[in-house]
Amino acid sequence: MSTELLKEIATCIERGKVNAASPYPPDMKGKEGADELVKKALDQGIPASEILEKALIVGMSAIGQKFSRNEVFVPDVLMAAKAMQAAMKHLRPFFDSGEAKHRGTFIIGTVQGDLHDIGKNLVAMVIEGGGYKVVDLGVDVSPEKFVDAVKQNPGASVGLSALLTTTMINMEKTVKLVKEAMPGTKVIVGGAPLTQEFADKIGADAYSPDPQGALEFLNRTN
Amino acid sequence: MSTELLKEIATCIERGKVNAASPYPPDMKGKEGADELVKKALDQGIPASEILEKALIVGMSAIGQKFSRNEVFVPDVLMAAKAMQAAMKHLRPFFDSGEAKHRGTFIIGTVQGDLHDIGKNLVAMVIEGGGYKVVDLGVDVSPEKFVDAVKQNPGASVGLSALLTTTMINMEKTVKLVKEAMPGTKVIVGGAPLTQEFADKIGADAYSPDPQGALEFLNRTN
Amino acid sequence: MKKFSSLAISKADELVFGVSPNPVEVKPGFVVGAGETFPELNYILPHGSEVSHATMDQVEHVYGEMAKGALERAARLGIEHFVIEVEQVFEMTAYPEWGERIARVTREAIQQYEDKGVHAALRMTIADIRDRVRPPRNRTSTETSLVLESFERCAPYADILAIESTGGKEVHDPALLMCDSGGVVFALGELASRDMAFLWEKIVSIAKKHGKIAGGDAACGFANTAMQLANKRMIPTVFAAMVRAVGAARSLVAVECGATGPDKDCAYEGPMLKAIAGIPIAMEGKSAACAHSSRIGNVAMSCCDLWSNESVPYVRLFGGYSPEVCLEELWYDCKLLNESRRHGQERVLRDLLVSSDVRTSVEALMLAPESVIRISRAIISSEDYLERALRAAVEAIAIIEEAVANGTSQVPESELVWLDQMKLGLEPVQSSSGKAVDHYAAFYPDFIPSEYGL
Amino acid sequence: MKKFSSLAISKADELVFGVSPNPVEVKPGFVVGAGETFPELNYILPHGSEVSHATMDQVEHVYGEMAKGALERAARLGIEHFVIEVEQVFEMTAYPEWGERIARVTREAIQQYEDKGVHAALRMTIADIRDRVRPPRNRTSTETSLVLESFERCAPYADILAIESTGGKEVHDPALLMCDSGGVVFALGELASRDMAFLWEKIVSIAKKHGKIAGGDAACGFANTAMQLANKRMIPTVFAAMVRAVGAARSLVAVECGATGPDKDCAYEGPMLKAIAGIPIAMEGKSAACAHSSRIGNVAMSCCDLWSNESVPYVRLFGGYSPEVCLEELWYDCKLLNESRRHGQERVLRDLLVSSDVRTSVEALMLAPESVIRISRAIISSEDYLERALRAAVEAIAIIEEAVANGTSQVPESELVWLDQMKLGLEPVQSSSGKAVDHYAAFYPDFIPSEYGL
Ligand code: B12
Ligand code: B12
Repeated sequence: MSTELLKEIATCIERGKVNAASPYPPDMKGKEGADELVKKALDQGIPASEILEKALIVGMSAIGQKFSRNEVFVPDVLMAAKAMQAAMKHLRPFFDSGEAKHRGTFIIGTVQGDLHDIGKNLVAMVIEGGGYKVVDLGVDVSPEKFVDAVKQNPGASVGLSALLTTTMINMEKTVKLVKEAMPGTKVIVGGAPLTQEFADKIGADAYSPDPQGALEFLNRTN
Repeated sequence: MSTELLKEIATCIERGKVNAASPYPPDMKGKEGADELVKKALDQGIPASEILEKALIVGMSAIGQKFSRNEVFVPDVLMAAKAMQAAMKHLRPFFDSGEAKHRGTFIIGTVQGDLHDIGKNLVAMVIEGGGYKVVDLGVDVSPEKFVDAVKQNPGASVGLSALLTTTMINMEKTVKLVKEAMPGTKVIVGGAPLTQEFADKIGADAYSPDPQGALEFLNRTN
Repeated sequence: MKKFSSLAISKADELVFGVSPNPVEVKPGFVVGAGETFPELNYILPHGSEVSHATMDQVEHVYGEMAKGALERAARLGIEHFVIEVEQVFEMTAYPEWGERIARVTREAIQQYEDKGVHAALRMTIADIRDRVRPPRNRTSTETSLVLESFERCAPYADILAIESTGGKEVHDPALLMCDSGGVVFALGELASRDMAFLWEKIVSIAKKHGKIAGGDAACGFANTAMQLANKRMIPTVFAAMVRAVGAARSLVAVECGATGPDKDCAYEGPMLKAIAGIPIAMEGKSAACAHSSRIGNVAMSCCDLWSNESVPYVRLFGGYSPEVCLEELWYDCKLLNESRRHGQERVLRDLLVSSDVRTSVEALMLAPESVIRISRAIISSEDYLERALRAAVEAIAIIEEAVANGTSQVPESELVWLDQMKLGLEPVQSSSGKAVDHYAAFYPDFIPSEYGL
Repeated sequence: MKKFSSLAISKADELVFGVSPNPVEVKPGFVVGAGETFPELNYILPHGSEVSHATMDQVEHVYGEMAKGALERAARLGIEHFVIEVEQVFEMTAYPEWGERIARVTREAIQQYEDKGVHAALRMTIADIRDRVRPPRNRTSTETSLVLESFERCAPYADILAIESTGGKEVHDPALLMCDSGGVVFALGELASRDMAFLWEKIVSIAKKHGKIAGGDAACGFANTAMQLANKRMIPTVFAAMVRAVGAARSLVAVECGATGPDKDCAYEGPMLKAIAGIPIAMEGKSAACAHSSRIGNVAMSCCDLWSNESVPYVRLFGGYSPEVCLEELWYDCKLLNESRRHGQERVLRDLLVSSDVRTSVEALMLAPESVIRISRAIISSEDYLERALRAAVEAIAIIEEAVANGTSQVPESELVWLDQMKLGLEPVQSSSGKAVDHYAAFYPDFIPSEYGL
């Protein structure tokens, strides 16, 4: 039954079961994973788009919701993302372009002078999980680099992260240059020392204290 | 000996010994005070100006310095001020005008919406002790009242006090109106929630966390 | 009106944090004074905020954010019970509908967290704006009715009602700056007490009508002001210490009118009220350093039932916004207190809290359990307002003198002379009450006797 | 290089605040670890400040103001000894002359208060900017020489030198997010330890040259990060607890290279260092809520010798500027600790501090004296960096499992499965060290083995 199989795949995604060889999660040890099952589904003739929508997205959003409710942890989500990747490997050839299914592009980086990237990486992960293409520029990113990225990805939104009170200030310049180079670009900022007031002051379009907020913002504006 | 007598008067001022009837300070109980001794000095033909400079000002600045060094308390200074008043009663007729000796005029008040006045009163007292005429407008003073007072006292400096974070904001308007009505008027602000940055932001000329700072500012600008 | 003639707690050993003879259930299931100490969090708008018609929407929003931030932290840390105090600023009382909006938005935030296991109680503290008129017309001004209207409007959203009333302040302020001990006794014992009797009868009946708790009325504008002035070395600490004792005689009036506690945090006279009337009390100390410096940061904790930060402006720190940060700190303090009780070590901890401050401060000495009992006993030894305030002053001075003699509390050299001055200063109130009025009316002409029923 | 094979403190009962087997005189007459606990104050520029050529004059001014404000408060309250920690921000290390200016202005402020009876010591913590290059070239980059130059330039003005080095972070960060326990052990045990050996030999020789104290190097970017992530429920608290234990194995390297303490506050592995090496330690907890939320606010105090606020941005509060406020709070905490020692009650107080946190947090459990001794013993049972980190991890997991079984510490349901995962994850490091390198180089390709001498 194809519904059964799709359910199984969704479970593999949600539980982060990559393939038969993977020891995670321990209670699924030895069983087939997303890798094998997606191949099987294609072999059975289930359309790629159906697998994507009824299994992969279902599994990812299940884990995403659990994460929002604090029922699971980041590694769970990361494992799910790995299972997703393994699955997408088989599906990608069936879509015109790997990007066709993206809801939009999100350029993210930690601003100049700042090396903190754990928060930024989490944001990137959640946004990616939300169906966006993420261009991660890394840490200590100059305003100019952001501008280049925006030019290369017309229509993309931008996320800036800063954890230091002394680097927050670099956001202002970045926002300015990005908006000059590509008017209409939406910029969202975040990081522990930031506030809505600061975001307003420097002319950013949004501030969010967490990745979920960033995703909601993108969903609203894309 | 006139120097002896002047020294005695200075001591009465410094110790806050008003007159013979006053029980303060206890160790001078029954002795003559500033009141009697200044009269005696005038009777002996010592010039009023000499009494003022060599006794009154000497006594007041002695207590003022002790206060700055935290060796005495506000009541000591207040008692000294009372003794000073008692002494001035006799001297005033000898000067053309009671204000002749003033170094300048200082208008002070607590801003609109704010009823805290202990700090403001202390500032007023110290400024008065420093040789200025003080016009105290009280508490909950509207910007318009400050403007009226400035118009009535051309050349006066203005001090604004605020203790509430919600009334600080009223300083901005006051500073603006005062400076419009009488350009060049120096305004100093103070009170627990204030900062130098805030003072800068609202266009005040100075901020001081204590009365001494206000006095120094007036001495610099008058 | 009820007067106390015996102490609810008569042994110093029984004056301990977390328990009071007459616990109060501030909301269903949340009882203060029955064995546990809870945080009381107080926060206020950021520096430079304006409260006006134009800004009220934003102000209301910020109050909502402040409450939610604190409640979210509580949920995370597992803080089941705490009190949020909203101390109104001037404008919120002057425009009672504004105060009501703030009370409502806070209550709504609290309700959102009930099913997350956080049960917060709301204390609404109305601003005493009667003092806006100078000399104040405490009974007959529009301000008086605005204050009462504010109580009425906030009561539906609040659990506890409170105020820091200012009656007598027009005499107390100059008396304080002159270190006139008699003037202080007169202001607090005669004027403030009479004014509180006038006011609290009304507050209690509003609370009753709405089924809410009439908390208390701390002598903030008096004892706390004295402490601030002493901190800045404007007046001697021995004088400030005495004011605290006298303040207790005044603040008892709220309880006599029917207030049940938890008492307000702001003036530290709570321990006497707990000893006399057995009500639970809020106190503030080291974790209120954000609001003011003190010399009584530890001793203040020794018999609290609620532990407060007094007031913090809303600012962003690395660890979150200031209200959340303060709540977390208060909670850790409470955890230690509560843990000591669980292990039967509460007296050991209490004594350490007391002795760590008392050695170097006579202001702290006033709050040592033995002193509290002595001052409380002095207060109930008379039913006359002025007389009991006077006896509190005399006892306080005696306690200080003994401590100085025994070397148990250090007093700076420069202050010693003031002990005699303070005794001298009491002379005018040592005569009969009627004469005292005349005496002080001459000295401090800025009060209107009829506004005190005199 | 010295390796420890026995514990300086082998009985849990002897692990108490205020005393350490090897006290350190941080400046003449100011000895840490000899019976008293002192505040360590850390402050930083206001949010949104810029540090650049254009602003350096202003930045220097603000640092002067922050120091003077705190020192003035100390003078008022009678705080004779405390430590000021200046934790450099990035730019101050990147431009070592800027860092030097900040060190100098702080030293000058301290000197102004010497004859007012305030004797503050200055800890200069250099920022580890080597991590600016990705993947970091910890031994060969310009950043490495800037870090060392900063130590040289600041040493003349400082009393204590410190850093929170970041070696191994490029592996630790992803391992943390994956909750890969073996990756954490490898990052801290192999990479970080080797890097610290490289770095600390140099820091100790700079300190010696200038006659200053080589303090220590906390695993902030590792254990503290883990705690933050656990606070935000990103990773399980059981995992964060384990990271703390492993961090201790890493941070011991500084001491092996000659650091004498007081250790840095930031990662809470100090108690293990105190037990193993007998050095005095700085800790932070509830009074560092301004810097971050935690579940270990009280237990962290239980064996500190310096008590720190971690970091507060310069803001105005009612009670003064934030550094003054924090200092006052820390001081009250220290007063209580010191008072308990005066009365021989320090163990009672310590046990209350411990038990008030341990019941609800396995992160707190790691800092309970018995756990500290067990983990410390596990660490010294091997001389091999990787092996001792592994043993610390195994011991930590065992401690947690026992506590869960006995019900002494609560662990959320959702975390229980992670204990098994963590044990599973250790497998790759349980084989020999050489193989571990290959294994993790494949898994976390973003580190350069030669930069660790591998
Ligand atoms: C005393 C006091 C009162 C008294 C006021 C008595 C009086 N006549 O002034 C009473 C009880 C009436 C009162 C009322 C209120 N208060 Co009040 N009060 C205080 C208290 C305890 C002490 C203030 C004080 O006198 N300090 C001592 C003096 C000497 O210091 P100072 O005023 O700072 O002045 C010094 C310097 O600032 C400077 N200075 C002052 N003015 C100027 C001016 C110039 C030009 C210069 C150069 C220098 C300068 O020099 C002075 C001497 O060194 C503070 C607590 C605190 N931590 O400060 C709260 C406090 C200021 N009050 C507060 C509040 C909320 C109120 C009320 C709204 C309370 C209520 N719910 O009813 C009302 C508001 C009334 C109103 N609209 O003004 C809050 C303010 C919070 C906020 N957001 O702003 C505080 C901080 C208490 C708290 N909750 O933490 N208060
Ligand atoms: C981990 C850490 C480090 C690690 C960084 C590791 C890494 N790869 O990122 C290391 C050790 C390298 C480090 C170095 C330094 N650090 Co550091 N560090 C921390 C620490 C402990 C945790 C930060 C963290 O990862 N939090 C967990 C993540 C998940 O939270 P987050 O970053 O806030 O991200 C969340 C949100 O903010 C949001 N978010 C983040 N970015 C974005 C972006 C967008 C668009 C959106 C919408 C949302 C969003 O979503 C995330 C998930 O919820 C903090 C302490 C603290 N209380 O925060 C100090 C802290 C930030 N560091 C500090 C300092 C001073 C430094 C150093 C200068 C220390 C030194 N002396 O060497 C250097 C500076 C290096 C540099 N130039 O950047 C200070 C900052 C003080 C200040 N004035 O700014 C802090 C506050 C510690 C302290 N002293 O109190 N640090």
